[in-house]
Amino acid sequence: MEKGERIELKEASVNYSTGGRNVAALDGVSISIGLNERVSVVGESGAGKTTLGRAVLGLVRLDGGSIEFMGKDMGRMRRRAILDFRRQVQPVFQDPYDSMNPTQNVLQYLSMPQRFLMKSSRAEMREKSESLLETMGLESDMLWKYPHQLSGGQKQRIAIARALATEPRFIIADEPTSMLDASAAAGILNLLRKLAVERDMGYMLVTHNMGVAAYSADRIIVMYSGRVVEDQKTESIVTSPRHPYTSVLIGHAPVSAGVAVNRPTELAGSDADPDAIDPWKLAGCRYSARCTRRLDECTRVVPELKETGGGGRAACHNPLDAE
Amino acid sequence: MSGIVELADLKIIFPTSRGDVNAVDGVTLSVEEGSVFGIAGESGCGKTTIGLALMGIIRKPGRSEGGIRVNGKDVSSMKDEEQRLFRWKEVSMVFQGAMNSLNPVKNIGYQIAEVIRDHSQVTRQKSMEMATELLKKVRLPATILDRFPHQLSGGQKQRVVIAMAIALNPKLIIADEPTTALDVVSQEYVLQMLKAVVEASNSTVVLISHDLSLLAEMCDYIAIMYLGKIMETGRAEDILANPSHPYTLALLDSNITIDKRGKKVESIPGYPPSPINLPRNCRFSDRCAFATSECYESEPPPTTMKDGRTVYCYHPRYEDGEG
Amino acid sequence: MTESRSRFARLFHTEAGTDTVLLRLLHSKSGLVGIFILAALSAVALLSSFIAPYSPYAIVASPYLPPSQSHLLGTDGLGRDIFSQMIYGTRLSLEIGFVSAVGITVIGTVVGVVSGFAGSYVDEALMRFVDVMLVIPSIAFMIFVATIMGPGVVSVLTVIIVFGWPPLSRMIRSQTLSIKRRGFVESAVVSGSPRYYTLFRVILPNMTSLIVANAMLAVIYAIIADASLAFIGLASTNSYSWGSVLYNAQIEGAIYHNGMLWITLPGVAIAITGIAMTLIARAFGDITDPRFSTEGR
Amino acid sequence: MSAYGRFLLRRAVYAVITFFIALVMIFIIPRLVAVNPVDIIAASQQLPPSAIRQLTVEFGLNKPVYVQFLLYLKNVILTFPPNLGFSYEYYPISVWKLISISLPWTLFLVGTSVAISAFLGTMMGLYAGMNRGGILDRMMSYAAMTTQSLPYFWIAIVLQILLAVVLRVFPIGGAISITDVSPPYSLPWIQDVVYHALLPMITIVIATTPVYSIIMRNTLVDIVREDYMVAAEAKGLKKSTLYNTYGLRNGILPVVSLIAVHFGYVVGGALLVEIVFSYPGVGTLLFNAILSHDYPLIQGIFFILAITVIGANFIADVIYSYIDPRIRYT
Repeated sequence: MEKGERIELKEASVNYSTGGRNVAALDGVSISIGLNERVSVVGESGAGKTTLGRAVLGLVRLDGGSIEFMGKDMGRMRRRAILDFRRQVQPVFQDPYDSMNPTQNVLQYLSMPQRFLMKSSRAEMREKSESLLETMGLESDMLWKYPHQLSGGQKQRIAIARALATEPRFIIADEPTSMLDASAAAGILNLLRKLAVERDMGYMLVTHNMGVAAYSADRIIVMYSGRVVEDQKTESIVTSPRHPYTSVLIGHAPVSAGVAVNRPTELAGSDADPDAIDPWKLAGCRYSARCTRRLDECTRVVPELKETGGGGRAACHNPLDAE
Repeated sequence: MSGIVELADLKIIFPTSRGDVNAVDGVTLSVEEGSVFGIAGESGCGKTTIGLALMGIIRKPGRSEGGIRVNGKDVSSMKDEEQRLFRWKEVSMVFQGAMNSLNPVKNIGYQIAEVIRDHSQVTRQKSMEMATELLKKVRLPATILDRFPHQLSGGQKQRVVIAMAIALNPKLIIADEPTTALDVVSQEYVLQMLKAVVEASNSTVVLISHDLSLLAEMCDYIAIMYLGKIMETGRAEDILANPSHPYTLALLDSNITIDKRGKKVESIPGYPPSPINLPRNCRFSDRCAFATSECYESEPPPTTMKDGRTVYCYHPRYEDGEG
Repeated sequence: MTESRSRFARLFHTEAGTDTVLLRLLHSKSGLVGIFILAALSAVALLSSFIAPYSPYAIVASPYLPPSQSHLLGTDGLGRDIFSQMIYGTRLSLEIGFVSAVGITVIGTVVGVVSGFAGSYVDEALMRFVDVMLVIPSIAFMIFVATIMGPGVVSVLTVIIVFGWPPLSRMIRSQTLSIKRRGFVESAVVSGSPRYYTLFRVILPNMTSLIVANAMLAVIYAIIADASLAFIGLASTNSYSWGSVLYNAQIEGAIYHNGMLWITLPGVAIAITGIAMTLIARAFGDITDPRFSTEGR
Repeated sequence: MSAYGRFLLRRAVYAVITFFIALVMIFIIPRLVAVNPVDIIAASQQLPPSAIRQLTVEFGLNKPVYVQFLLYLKNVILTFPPNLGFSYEYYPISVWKLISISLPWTLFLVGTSVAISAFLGTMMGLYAGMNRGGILDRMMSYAAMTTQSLPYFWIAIVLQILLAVVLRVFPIGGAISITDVSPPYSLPWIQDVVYHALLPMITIVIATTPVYSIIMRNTLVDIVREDYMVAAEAKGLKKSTLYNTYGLRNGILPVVSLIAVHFGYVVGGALLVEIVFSYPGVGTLLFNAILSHDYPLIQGIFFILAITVIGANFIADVIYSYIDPRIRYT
């Protein structure tokens, strides 16, 4: 891969105001992702993972910092450059039941990106749409189907087909399997992986499920309350997490029946009720109120995202030891 | 032996303009008093419908056939007032997605007290005291009494719902996806709480979930459902460690868990058939890797295996358990 | 696939996808009844000069005749045939109803979708204005404006349209907002869809049945508004609508001249039209409030 | 300030803005449509040139438009009672005086009718929505369709013919009997007033009850599908609890905001009903003013109606926010 073929977030921030208070959905996030990398962003609700994906897609405005695509600041792109960016970076949304227009059939749905981003002719769009369906393992007569005639798994396959229609270099998939049954989820993730390998394509898989992340990504970025807390290669983060929060997520990830689990606890005692904490009110590390390894400085100083060796980074004053 | 729940060839049918939907299609099972019984299955398999039917709730124009006996009483033949007093006093429910199962315009204290007062002659003040006690059991402070549902987090609401479910010390508690839609740490917390209150009250629990890992952790017995019918039922550890029915096998195999990273997980091929006008053969035959001609001809009868489980399959996979 | 089919589909596909608006209408029994009544009324309107036995303006008999074979509804104070006035009134009332409905629907839809789609200042400004229009008593204000403009069809149409679109625009706006949040709109945006395309080809078709249903209700709203204006003497004096027939009946004291039919029939005609329109609108299924003002806050 | 306080403040500010825009419209529309209000008056009243000149000065029409507007604002806002000018028809009685005599009748009529129909409509809608597809539900649907399709004043006329002319159960019109000499607010006086108000009230109640009941019913149909409703059923709550704290308490919210939105429409309809029954309220005053082209009176009536309806809307906002905890406790 050429140098500079990356998506780079530099101190990116996005603020929301809900219920009379301001919440930083993204709070100074700096990460760099190669266009051929298979990355997963993991976090619980409110972690900012969905906002991260939408910010990279240009669907939310940044309140601070910047996002660069192949060295160019997206905030300053003209329409032509934006269309070029859209051709190369495409999303797959969470809700397959909602991502298709009820008034359009599959052909119209698959044609739209080709029409506006590739300026394809009608015949080209038809041909391409058919071949996309074939790639997804779907019958070509599905072109005439409307969304209500399709199952969730089929719709999600078609959503992926739409994303692939412009031959993108990178896919951003936000919880693509969370609305699907487990038996259909594996199929979608396998398909995504297979396509990425075949087409030398990268992806960013946003998920709350550490199991899904570990299954589909080579690198995992863990977020908590708008900040990145850890960023490591999958194998090393699963076997030896450095941030206490990551270890909790991994400890609570689903396991196969019969596999032993060691569930790390959070701070004992009733004051550790995870539902009663508002992390945005904390001055230092936002995880500090729940953390078993809390030091005095954790409540005062925001930990920086530091190199941990082996190419990984963690934001913790008192990280776990590497194994 | 007669269990606290006895279902005899239960059918629940919802007529629609396109034909009858057989949400539950001939389920026979027995739940032993004091046990935790899991009902597993993917969306649309009828598990939630069974849960509601145990309380005598079948929304019109739906109807049931076959027997539902709970605590020795025939649920389907109850009179209005008898049924009202039976509900919650003898069977209560922890609802799926606590987000919406609380009345948005009343505070928590009122809602807990309301259940108590509608079932017994206690003063308003006494019922409030009882509500405070109940909240204590799920480790929520008394200040929650004055809060409205929209002011609570998902985990807090779910715990309020658990507190409500044990308010009248019912013999049977039905928990329908009690932790779905919660963050992993809250999930763990809510689960511990549910375990604790169940152990303290000696209630029987029917736990409905799509999450096999959760069921493995909580249940003594389990029934695996597919399209309104039980595929396999027996002791949870037997079934989850050594599945007999090809569907159970495929379901477990397709479950993405953190220990499966780097391995290939196969999804179940194909899609479930429409629940309208189901064919009178094995309903999994179309997607089954082991199907033979008899599977396409008639519905397999129940087979009891050596370890006591019941399997509805002509070709059970776990031969050692065969009777 | 042929292009013509897709155009047709785009125009008529509703939420249900393959279920076209027209099909839905024909499938519903009450919708059919509504269409039948509307067709009959339209026929009367179109053929009024053939059906009406007399000119509505001509003095053809003595004043205040009771209903009889030759004058089905009797005659008015000048000896004109009331039945003929009713027949001609059908034409004007329906014309006012449908012309106003088109105006209301176009303005209400455009303001609603633009407001909902554009958001921020545009939305705030438009909706503040709509709020004002909703709060002021519209019939009273119509009377106010019509007084100033003077009687006549043009001023009636103007005030009906000017005061008729705000509730619709509010409803279309909230519908636009909810559709805008749905995944397929973002999916169109990342597909490079330009704003006009997203608005008119992606969002708007999802509201077709809602818009059509409310256009039907706008017809009856306009007919009632016209009758109200006519009732206080603000209709044109040289043409007949059901409202002006009723107005004449009232001011000429029909109650005291055996004019029960004279005074009740215009209302019955309005009610029948209204029921037909409501039946058709209901067949689309997308209405919650027959007077399209369900928008809460 | 609490979030609730901020909500109320925002609503109050909206009400003031709305009122201001209404003022501007009352001021501008005549000037947009007709070049000069005095011309309209002059044409209809056949005034001599000297009177026209005097009127022009009185209206301030010889001054620049913005000065006219400020003058107008000063007269209607800063003066109490608002200086709305003098009626031509009833000269030298001021417009304010005429309105202050007739407005209470209209408020009485509309207020009572809306209260009755809101109560009836809510209860009927609650029952129909909780028992979807039942007899009441189906009957209500047709009743609503019919009354929605009828002008209020036509219902008034039919009732008048039926109950006042043919059956002679009620008086044909007016607010008090001419023969009534009992002192105001005495029992016989009140009886007489109520007796006269019944027919107009019945008209408005017939016209508006179905609207409220349909809204309530449709809201309930959605609410019945909510999880909390299934939960309430599962909890074995008493039927009265289900209806009151679940159905009614949740369903009332949209109805309150509908009543507010709908209020202007009802007032408009009530004006016409007043005309039918010669009820001495604002509607009849307006009708006469239109007949006699009493221009300042018409303008004054709209000023008062705008204040009334905007005020009623604001009150509805306050009630709504008070009964919806999601607004009150954020």
